[in-house]
Amino acid sequence: MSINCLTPAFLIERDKDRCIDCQVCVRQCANEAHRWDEEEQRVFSEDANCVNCHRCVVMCPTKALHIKKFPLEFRYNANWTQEAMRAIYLQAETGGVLLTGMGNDRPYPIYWDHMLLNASQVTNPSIDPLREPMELKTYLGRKPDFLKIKNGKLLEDIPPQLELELPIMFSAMSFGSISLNAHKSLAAAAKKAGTYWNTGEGGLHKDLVEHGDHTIVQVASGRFGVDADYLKTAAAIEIKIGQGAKPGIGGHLPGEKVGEEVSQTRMIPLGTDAISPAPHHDIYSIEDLRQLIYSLKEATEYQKPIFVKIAAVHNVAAIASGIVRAGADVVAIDGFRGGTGAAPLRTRDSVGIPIEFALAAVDTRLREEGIRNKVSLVVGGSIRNSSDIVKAVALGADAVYIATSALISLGCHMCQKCYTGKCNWGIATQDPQLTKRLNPEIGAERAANLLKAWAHEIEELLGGMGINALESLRGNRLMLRGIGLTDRELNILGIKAAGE
Amino acid sequence: MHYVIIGNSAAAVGAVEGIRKVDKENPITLISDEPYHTYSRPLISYFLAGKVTEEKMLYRGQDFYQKNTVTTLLGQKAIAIDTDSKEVRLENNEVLVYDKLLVATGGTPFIPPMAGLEKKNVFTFIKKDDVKAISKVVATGKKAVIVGAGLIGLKAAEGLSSLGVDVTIVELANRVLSAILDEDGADIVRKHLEKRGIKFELNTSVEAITGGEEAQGVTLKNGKSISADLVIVAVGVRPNTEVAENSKIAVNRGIVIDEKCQTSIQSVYAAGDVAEGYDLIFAQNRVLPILPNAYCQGETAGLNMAGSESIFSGGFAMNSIGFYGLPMITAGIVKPEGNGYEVLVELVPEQSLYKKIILKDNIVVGFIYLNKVDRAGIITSLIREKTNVVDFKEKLLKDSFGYIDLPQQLRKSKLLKGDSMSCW
Amino acid sequence: MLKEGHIRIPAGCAISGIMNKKGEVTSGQEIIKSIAVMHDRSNGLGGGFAAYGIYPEFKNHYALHLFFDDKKVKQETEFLLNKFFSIDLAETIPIRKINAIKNVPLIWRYFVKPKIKEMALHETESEFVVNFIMRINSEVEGAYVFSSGKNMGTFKGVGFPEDIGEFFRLDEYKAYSWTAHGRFPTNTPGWWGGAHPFSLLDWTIVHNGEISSYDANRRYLEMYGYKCTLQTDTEAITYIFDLLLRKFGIPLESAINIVAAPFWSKISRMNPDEQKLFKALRVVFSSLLINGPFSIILGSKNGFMALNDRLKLRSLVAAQKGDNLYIASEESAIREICKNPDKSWAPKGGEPVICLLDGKESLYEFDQVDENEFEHHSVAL
Amino acid sequence: MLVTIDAKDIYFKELNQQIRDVLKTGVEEIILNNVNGQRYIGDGITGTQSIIINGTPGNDMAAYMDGLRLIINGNGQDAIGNTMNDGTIVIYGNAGDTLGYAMRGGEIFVQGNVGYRVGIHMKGYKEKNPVIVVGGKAGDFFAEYMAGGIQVVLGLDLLPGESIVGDYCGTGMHGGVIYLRGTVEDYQLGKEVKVLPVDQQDLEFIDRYVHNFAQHFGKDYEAIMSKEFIKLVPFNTRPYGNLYAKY
Amino acid sequence: MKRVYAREEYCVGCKLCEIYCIAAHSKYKNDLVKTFKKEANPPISRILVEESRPVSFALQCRHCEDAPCTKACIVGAMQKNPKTGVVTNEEERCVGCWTCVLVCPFGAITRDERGHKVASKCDLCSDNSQMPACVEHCPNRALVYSEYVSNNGTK
Repeated sequence: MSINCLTPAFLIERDKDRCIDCQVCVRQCANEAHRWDEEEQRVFSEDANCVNCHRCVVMCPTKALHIKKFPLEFRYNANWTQEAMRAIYLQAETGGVLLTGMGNDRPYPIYWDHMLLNASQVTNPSIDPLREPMELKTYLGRKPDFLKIKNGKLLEDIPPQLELELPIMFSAMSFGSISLNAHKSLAAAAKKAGTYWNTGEGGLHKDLVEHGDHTIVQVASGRFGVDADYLKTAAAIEIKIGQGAKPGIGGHLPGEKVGEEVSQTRMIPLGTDAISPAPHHDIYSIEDLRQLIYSLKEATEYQKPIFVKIAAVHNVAAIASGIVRAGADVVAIDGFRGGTGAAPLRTRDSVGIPIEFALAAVDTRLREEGIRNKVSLVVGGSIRNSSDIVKAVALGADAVYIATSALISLGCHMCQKCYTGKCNWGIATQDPQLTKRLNPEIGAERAANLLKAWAHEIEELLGGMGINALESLRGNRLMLRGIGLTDRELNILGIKAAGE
Repeated sequence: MHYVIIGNSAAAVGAVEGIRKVDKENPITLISDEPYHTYSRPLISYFLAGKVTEEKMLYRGQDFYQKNTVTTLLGQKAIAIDTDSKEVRLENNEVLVYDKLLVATGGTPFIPPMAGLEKKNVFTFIKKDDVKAISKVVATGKKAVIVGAGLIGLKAAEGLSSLGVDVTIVELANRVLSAILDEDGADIVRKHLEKRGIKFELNTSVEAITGGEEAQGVTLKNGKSISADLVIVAVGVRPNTEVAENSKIAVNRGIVIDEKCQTSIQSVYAAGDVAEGYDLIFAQNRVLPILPNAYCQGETAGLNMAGSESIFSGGFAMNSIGFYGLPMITAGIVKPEGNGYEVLVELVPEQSLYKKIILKDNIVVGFIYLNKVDRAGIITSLIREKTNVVDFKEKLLKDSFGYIDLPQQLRKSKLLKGDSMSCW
Repeated sequence: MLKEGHIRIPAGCAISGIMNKKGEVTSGQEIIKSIAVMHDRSNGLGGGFAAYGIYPEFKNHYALHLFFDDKKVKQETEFLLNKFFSIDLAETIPIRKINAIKNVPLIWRYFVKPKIKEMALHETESEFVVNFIMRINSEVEGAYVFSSGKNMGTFKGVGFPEDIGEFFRLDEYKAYSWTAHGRFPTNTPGWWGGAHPFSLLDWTIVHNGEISSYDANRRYLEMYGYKCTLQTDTEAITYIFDLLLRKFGIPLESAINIVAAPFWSKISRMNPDEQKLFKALRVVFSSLLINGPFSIILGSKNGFMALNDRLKLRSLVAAQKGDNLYIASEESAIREICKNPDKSWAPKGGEPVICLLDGKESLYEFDQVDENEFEHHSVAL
Repeated sequence: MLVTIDAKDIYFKELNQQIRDVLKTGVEEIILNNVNGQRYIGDGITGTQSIIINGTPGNDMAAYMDGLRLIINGNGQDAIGNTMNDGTIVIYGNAGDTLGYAMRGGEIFVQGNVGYRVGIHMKGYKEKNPVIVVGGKAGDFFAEYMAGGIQVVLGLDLLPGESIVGDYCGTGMHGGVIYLRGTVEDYQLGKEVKVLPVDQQDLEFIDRYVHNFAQHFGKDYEAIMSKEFIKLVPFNTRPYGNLYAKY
Repeated sequence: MKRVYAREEYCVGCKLCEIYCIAAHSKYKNDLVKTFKKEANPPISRILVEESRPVSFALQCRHCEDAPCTKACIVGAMQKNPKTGVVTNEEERCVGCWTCVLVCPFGAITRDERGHKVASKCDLCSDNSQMPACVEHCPNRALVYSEYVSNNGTK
């Protein structure tokens, strides 16, 4: 035993005037940051255990709790920050790769916040979305270049399309990384809102088969839970190549999370580690991707759109072009701020590029090649609000994927400890004592509320621009102006500066 | 349609409420030899001790009969029933014609043979008038002998003792509360009462009440003599079947009733301490002189009298009682005799704590909870529902025993009253 | 000051159109009178006309109308013209001097035929002409082709439309189909080339309103080789119809259902066959929905089609008397020249008014489209 | 007293000045001949005189008008009765879009059809209760945002399959009442509107205005009243109360 | 009648129901801090969370149709309101004999021996509000206040 240099990260303050020693905090903290002292007959805090998830703060009926950053001064050093030092202490202690949860938290520029939207004044009317028709309906899927029509009849069917009532879908999060109740919440919300949720690579639990028509199932390198039924139950299939939080990295669900239900759903033995390799070992090159795409199309008789999801990396535009030419119906791109249940810290924070650039580059590239209209483009990676979505669509996206914001709607407080399995909000955990904290009725309602509210806001923003169908915003970069951006950045985004 | 009820206690009230659930119109006439509005018999010891006023003894509000349109004939005794002509004869020779009749005459003290019973200051202890009579003679420093250490005797003892009366209890059995406690339990209770100054003479009985016109003491079979200013005979009660005795109504120990609380004669019902209804545990008809049983039988009788088919599946012995802050709850078989019983016990005499659960074929048939009586009703319901407890037998004695310990399905079916709920 | 092509300029406007189904020709006097009634819908920064049937003696020639800033540009342009076309007549377009019309550029017309040897493999004649026009308009600074069809011409400039009509002596032309435009641009000095109608080959468009979907439309069009050099709605709308009708061979009614697509709620009430078609039109050509207020008259040698946006955010009135069909932003503009029409009506949003010459079935008679052409994403203009 | 003005080729500014000048002289009735496209006739004028218009008056006729009586022998264009306060307009023909926009009082009778967005944001205020009666049919977005007043559509001479109102009828409606002589499909109605049968009070009102209508246009009152009316009213006066989350 | 139903799937065992029940029945109605800090002898909870991790649920009086407590009560203090169906104990009359404890199949009646001995039980907050405090403050909708509809549709 040697000295542990790690000091608590957070300080729990208990307002004694308010605390009634009801012990709700004690009962709610899976990290044991609160404890009841039998002898003293009162509640004490164990600051070192606190991850600042706010569960106790929210649950405390008298609002007697506050959590602060642990007030420990390090000598000022712009280079050797407290964070940098803590990482070293921890690694010195353990010899381990730094693991973290949720998305990139570094202060990189957020380009959404450097884009402003247009509104109509005089020369054309803004539209009141509450009364006038406003269409957010979006179809995802491969489009032909033109249609053959004769005598008012379509001569050839168009390829399968996913019908979305609003341009927002829940992106992939596996059962295992999140709880069944979280899945149930998202599935029911997707159904209610007329959109889709995504299983991630953990299979589709039997209770959720009924939501199959609103489900995108993922086929990832681990192929967990993939069988013919899984593919046929779904509305669409997504081949996951990579995710924004950890491009080029595989996944690993520890055996302790592989309980009865996870085991059944993933179709792996109870208690075994579920390892997703970094690449698909049947895809070492673009032509192999085409092979996988078509094997899935064959297996589902060309009835379902095939998504290919990639992380936003440096040459994403060229890769996306290749994916379109490989036959994907939808290309999903996940930016470097995308969330994760667990990722190596250094990968999460240093690999990939912002989704705004990736989207702009891909849309531009596909247009230059004349193939933009063939596919649908879905982007994700920290879409935080409805104006992010409107901006994404104006940059060229057909729809967006949200996950972190969906989880926040379910109660996530971004403590970034998903990988511990002790999620006090019942989301990123399989502990039955914790998972029941997420009542899927409430979860579905909240997630659906979020979508409903965002849809309203999107409609308002569209109406302001004098647009009554979302498709007229798609790629309509004239509706965007940059602010505080360099010429180079404006150029990549393909937008003008504010005032131009 | 004319309903006639003889009696004015729990069973009678149950019957009125039962009838009125179905029939709000037809007249009810209620006959009682006591001149009082309905009151709670078990409260007489509280009344004696001054813990409740006469007003607070009422079993139902003053306007109860008025609201339920019941004609009461109080202080009038029914003496005979003619089931052919459907008539009830009163002591004053009035005759009431009934269409449906309930006999709910309750119990009458059982008085074992002993000399000197005729003396003044010898009392029984089941009615308000008993208390009123006793109250006239008690005062601090007086001495009382109570014959019988059953529920009534001990309650009377507690009441008197709290008034400063020196009490000695004489009991034929080897323990107090022999009907509802085993030796271990009785021991705790006796010691608890002895600490409060109550004295016991067990394994003996009163040979004679001594004194002149007034009782001055008792002599016991064991040769002891105890001086006393009053003697209360509280050995027990027996069904007050007098009114039915010369009728065609079948009477065994009590008036025999079926599950609708109907007697052997159609249109005539009986309920309460006078009746001999079905005992769920013994699986035979027995007199169960306890208030919940009386009410339920009365209500069942009332419902049936008014034409609504209703069945009371039976009762069993159960009691909740307490002495000087020592609560106890018992039910069913508390001292099993014979084979096939399994007994779970937790006994801590120094804390007056005793838990005993008696099982037969993994079904609870009786229990004693002494001191820690909380949630005893769950066990009572296991008895009533004959629930097989094999899956959670080992948890029965836990302090926190509750629904959490039941198998999930059983728990849900009980708590959610079925498995299909509108709200989820 | 930036002009059209350098910056996107929204505009409000008045439009008017007259056509005779039998092909009987009338002078431009009527249409001038009609558009003049709506004087207050324009602001003197643009007026123009399209006339079909005006050059019967050159009906097989492309009649190219050009503005030149100066003679040097004219020479440069004519050099290119000569390279790719045989020019059968080159002349200035006759004008009348009017005080209201100022800053007049050099205005010339050329009746030309393409030199076949200059055409690329697979390139159709019309594509060849369009490519040439695109090249002049985007590459030759100071020259602008503003009319390029056969037996038709557009006449436009900076000024009120009635003045422009007089300036171009339209009373001296005879056409079976006339459309007119009075312009109310909001941030332009008015450039002659930026006035309307916009025209490409036989297509002309006059347009009222400002569309919100402009960049979505434009970026889609650009995938198919169009260069939206003017950055005006009118230009984009013209290209949309050119793409749909000429290049994709989409029937006119379907093209209308693309640009003024019915709402999904309406589609959901259609019969299955219709639903399938309408869904496909919206799904595949979602980028060609024209969103925001517009009323247009799309002219071709076969007739014209007037159309409103699907919410009918701009007014449009139609009337018919005998073989004549009238369209205008306001009814008074029709009454001015046709006091008692046989019938007059206000078309619904998205409901086209189509007037074709007798015997014609479509606005555009397209060559058979090579169905494989677009599979290879190599549509070159 | 009566004055006739030939409006032919007179620019609207001059024409309207003439009208105002004439009215100031105490003339009770003006006849305008050869009107075609002149805008703003009757705008902002307070008075009880009559103007008879022969021709096609231009947009924004009778805006802010307060009491005049306008008779139009011909079709009207767009935005007639814009924010009108009081008076009567009788149109022997059709009228264009946004008729009676934000109209607060007075009455408009149209013999024929009306365009899109008619009666948009019409409102009643205190004793003011504006009324529009349309003989033919109305276009889409009829009575959009309607906040008060009364609109009656009679649907006379509809062709088979023709609908009395267009789509999105009453969308955003939060006050006032619409009477339709005929039926509508659910999909034609805005989500804020419900259909009710007419009651006695409604009938009395309808009766009065149909009477006026029949008188103005020489129609058969009995024949009009022989067909059933329905009533459209908003579900509530605050349709968007729960839309916002206060941030 | 409307009852409080517990759904153990969603009970998080926080016991806020107990805390709010206490406050709802305290003299400082619904003021938690005062209830727990100023009231010398705060009321006892009329709802009980049973817990054996990970399972937990709250339990209180079921307001039985045929409530045994009302039949067993020796003083007639325990009554079921014929209109609302709510079973309440008239505490003035209650003598603390615990016969109701003996017969309550849910163990939902507790002994309140703080002063005058009374049987304490859920009253559905019928005096206070539309919604029982436990339901109103259940953070996970594990408690619902609703009509029970059986398979055959009867309430």
